[in-house]
Amino acid sequence: MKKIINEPQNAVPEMVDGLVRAYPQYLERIPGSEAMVRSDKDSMIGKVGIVSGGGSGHEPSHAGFVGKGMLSAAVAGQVFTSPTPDQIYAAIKAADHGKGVFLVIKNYSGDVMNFDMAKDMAELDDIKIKSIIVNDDIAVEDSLYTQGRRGVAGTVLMHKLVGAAADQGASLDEIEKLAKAALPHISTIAVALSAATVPEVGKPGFTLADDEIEYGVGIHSEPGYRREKIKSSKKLVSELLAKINQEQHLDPKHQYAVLINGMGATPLMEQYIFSHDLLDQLETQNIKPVFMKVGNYMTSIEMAGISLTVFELADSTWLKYLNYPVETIAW
Amino acid sequence: MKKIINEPQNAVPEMVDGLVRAYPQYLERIPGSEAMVRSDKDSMIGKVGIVSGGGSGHEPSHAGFVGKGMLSAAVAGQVFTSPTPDQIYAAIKAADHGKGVFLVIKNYSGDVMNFDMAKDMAELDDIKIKSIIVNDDIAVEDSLYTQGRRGVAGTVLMHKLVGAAADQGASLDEIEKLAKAALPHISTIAVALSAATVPEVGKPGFTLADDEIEYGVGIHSEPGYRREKIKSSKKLVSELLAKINQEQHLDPKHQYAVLINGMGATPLMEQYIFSHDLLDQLETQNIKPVFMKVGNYMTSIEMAGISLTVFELADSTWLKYLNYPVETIAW
Amino acid sequence: MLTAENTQEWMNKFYLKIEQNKDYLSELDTPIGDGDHGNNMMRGVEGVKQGLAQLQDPDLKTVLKTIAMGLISKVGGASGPLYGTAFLEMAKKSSDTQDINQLIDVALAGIKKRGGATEGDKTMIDVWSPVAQNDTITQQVIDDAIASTKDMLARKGRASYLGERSIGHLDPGAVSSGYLFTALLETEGTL
Amino acid sequence: MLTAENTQEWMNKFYLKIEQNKDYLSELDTPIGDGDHGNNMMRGVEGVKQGLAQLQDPDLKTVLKTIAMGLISKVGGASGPLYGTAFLEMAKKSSDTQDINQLIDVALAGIKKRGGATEGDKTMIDVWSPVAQNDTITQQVIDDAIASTKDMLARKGRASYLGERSIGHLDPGAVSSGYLFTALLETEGTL
Ligand SMILES: Nc1ncnc2c1ncn2[C@@H]1O[C@H](COP(=O)(O)OP(=O)(O)O)[C@@H](O)[C@H]1O
Ligand SMILES: Nc1ncnc2c1ncn2[C@@H]1O[C@H](COP(=O)(O)OP(=O)(O)O)[C@@H](O)[C@H]1O
Ligand SMILES: [Mg+2]
Ligand SMILES: [Mg+2]
Ligand SMILES: [Mg+2]
Ligand SMILES: [Mg+2]
Repeated sequence: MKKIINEPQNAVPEMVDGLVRAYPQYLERIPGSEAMVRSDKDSMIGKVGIVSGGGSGHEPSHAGFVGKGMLSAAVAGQVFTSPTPDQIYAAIKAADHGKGVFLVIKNYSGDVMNFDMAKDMAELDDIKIKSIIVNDDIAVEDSLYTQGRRGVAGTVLMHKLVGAAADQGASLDEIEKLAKAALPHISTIAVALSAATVPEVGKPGFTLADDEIEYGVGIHSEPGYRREKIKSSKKLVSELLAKINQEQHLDPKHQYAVLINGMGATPLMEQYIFSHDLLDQLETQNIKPVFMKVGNYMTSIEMAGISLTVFELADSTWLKYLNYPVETIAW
Repeated sequence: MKKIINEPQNAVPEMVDGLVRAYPQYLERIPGSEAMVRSDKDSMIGKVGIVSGGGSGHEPSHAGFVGKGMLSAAVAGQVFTSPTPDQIYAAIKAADHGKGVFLVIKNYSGDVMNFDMAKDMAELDDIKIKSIIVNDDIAVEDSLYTQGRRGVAGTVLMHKLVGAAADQGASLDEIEKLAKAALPHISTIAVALSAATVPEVGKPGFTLADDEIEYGVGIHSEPGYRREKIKSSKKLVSELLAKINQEQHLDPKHQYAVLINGMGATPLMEQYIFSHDLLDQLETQNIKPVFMKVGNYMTSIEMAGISLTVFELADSTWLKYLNYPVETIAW
Repeated sequence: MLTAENTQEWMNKFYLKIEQNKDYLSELDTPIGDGDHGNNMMRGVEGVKQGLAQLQDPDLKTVLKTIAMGLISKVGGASGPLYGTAFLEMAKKSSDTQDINQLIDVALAGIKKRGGATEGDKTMIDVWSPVAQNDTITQQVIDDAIASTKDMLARKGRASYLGERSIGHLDPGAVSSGYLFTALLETEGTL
Repeated sequence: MLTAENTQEWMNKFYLKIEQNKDYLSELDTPIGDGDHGNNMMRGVEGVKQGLAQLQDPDLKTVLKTIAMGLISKVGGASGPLYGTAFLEMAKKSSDTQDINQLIDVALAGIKKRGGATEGDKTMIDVWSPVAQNDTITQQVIDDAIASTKDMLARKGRASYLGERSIGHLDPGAVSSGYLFTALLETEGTL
């Protein structure tokens, strides 16, 4: 393991400290916790609070999206480990300004349970809580009898939507409705070229040969659906886009937003080349995205790879929410 | 070499294409070239144009900084290779709106000569040209008899300064004065954990053992000043900060801006930990930066490592320029 | 019968087992999870230790609640809320009874409710449930229960993402639960 | 004496040498540069080839200018402007003389002016200059000139960042310039 760190077990508190001190104009650490709240408190008054978070290792998620127009607070758990209820509860308290708090949770058993316990604690304080469980990763078959699909990069688009709505004064119920309506239209699928190493573990979560890739890997080194020899960018795009098409049946009559997300170690050069091939192939389906982002938004520490998120803008307000101006470190 | 690319020789044109098509609201490709100009043309009218560029592989530099308040146009050469004069000339033409064009050049023989030839071409069209040659990398001893110091991450701060001044209507002479005044106050020093692989070369520019790092490496795999076993983040900060102190003699009476720059494959987690240690150590010198950025701004493809830029804000307007709002993909 | 004293002894023994097997638990969590179960549990037993050290002459309920809070606020992940809920339920029930079998029953019910999993889903439940069903806990019962998770297909937790490929690996939470019950067995005067 | 015809032949031979040694040039550029000299020169000779193919019955000046433009617009890096300037200066001078020695003299002057380097700085100049100084170009002169760069300490170009450590490596631009002059030697009727 070759990393710019000190003691592995201090990675998260030191990271949070380095982040809030570098960006005091955006973030404030909630004392005694690894949770961060918006510094610009005035921008939260009279509005529903939006709280997200999860394990660390996905930077700039989630704290990088805290700021006017997006998240009110974010909680950073241990690396790849859901934060504990007391930390989430602290974030909820800091984000609440009387209009209730909306939680954006990724669908992992740990996150779901810890956020649930935090919700119970907050409700004892009479804070109104609603939530959405994001499960955009189409790599794994969905089923009622299993954990279901994972929450991955599409979560960032969810943050953007509900953050914009909250900033414009939407009520807690309206925000829940928006989140529920948008969720089934967000699909993500990834390809990994190399794995991430959790500092406290010291070795990579899986190993790929020098010429191997794996489709469908999750953001915590969860296994994907197929291993193959490395392919050209064009062929990677074909594979991932075919999966998206199976799920969403992309249609030129609809409008789409696209997020190309680098997993951490993949340079922008490769992400832009992937963008080129994606736009070419979408063009053959007569589709031209109306909104696009390319960069590192939901990473997996230093994993190399890319995820592709396609979001069908079934409601015309959603594009407005995506384009709504925000003041954050990383959007 | 494991990269998301197609034919290596097409990496740059495909990358430029994928970038401008993803971000049409910011960028337009200048036909027949790998140069890009601001889409929001109105914002350039009546103002000095700012043109930068260099070899590709430093994304989001330079096109990521094209937009209102920052660069007017950027030129993307082959990977790690200065762009050719005709391309730079095309960018100058697109950026010129009668008030002249200011060139931000990094101090490499190739860049200096190609920009020089482009300048000659543009002057034949009666376009007024001034320029600054950025040489912020303090890893290499400066000398009149050599190439001198390299231009690295501090270049991005130079873009920000001159871009803000231009947007506020500064004249070409004023911009040159500003750039010349700021330049000696910008110092950068890097540490590498692994090297970059140029797609057309297919193997890394240098090799470091699993536990080795190298101080002072440039952004094109140029060698640094010392190789050592990997150290803790605290110790890396001590080493780099000592170099900066040797150069700038940091003084609590002065104000400083700091840029912590990821070289491409180094995750934000490590950059934030580095930020934590840097701020701790600056504190022992009674220094608290008044402006900070942490992230991937001037990368070296997928090199792992970090550079530290310290900019002494000797003139009070410089902080205002750094904080001046911009509309770009990556600032 | 659980008492404030033997419960603290139980936790000391559990601490040592987790400390000793931290890396092994994380290794078990690598092929079918995310490799953190050992670190998660280690933070948890550290939290419990610190919490218990601050108590002066506590009653059983306070001990159990302190264990629960230590686990809930330090473990995180999936196992934190589950272990935490287990001890929280035991704390509640300890006003009525100190009988270990009855306490394990309510703990198991809490785990099932919190995580929505059931027997055969390849989770810690597949150790808690056989232990709860047997009137006398033996090392054999524990070992068999742990071993039984190997051939199961995971339907809850991270391992479920693997589908068929989860078969052939022990469940890390089952193994750490095994340590908990072995520690209990080794604690004098508990059963 | 250079003519439109033999200059095109010269470029064909230069093309083949670069094509054959592309990887070698990039390898030379790796320890003391950025590993791209072979690719840079390959793009350049491709550009020259394409430019020349479009000419119909050109005169020498047009041929030299086309070579210059091909190099300037395709090579980039440090070597592009330098090789480009060399041929641009030759093109200008070709109105006065077709004598190869005089043309190389002006080319060398152009390289020096453009890059600010001089003899002994471990650059292509250390091949151009001995070739210019000798009335008759021989393979020996070329080879000696190339070899001489090995022990030099680089003072210009990327290699200069290495200081002392640049010693012991051939300069890639000197080697590619060697190919240019060997190609010239092999071109009938040039000398
Ligand atoms: N829904 C659930 N019900 C019961 N136990 C579960 C559930 N989900 C996960 N587990 C248990 O938690 C263990 C994993 O814990 P841990 O690795 O600490 O958390 P995470 O999976 O969040 O990384 C699994 O081995 C399994 O025994
Ligand atoms: N100032 C200079 N004057 C003369 N030759 C130079 C100068 N700078 C560099 N060179 C030559 O250019 C060669 C490197 O060319 P190349 O690798 O194509 O460009 P870059 O250094 O920009 O990557 C060097 O080997 C050297 O011969
Ligand atoms: Mg985990
Ligand atoms: Mg180069
Ligand atoms: Mg785990
Ligand atoms: Mg080179």
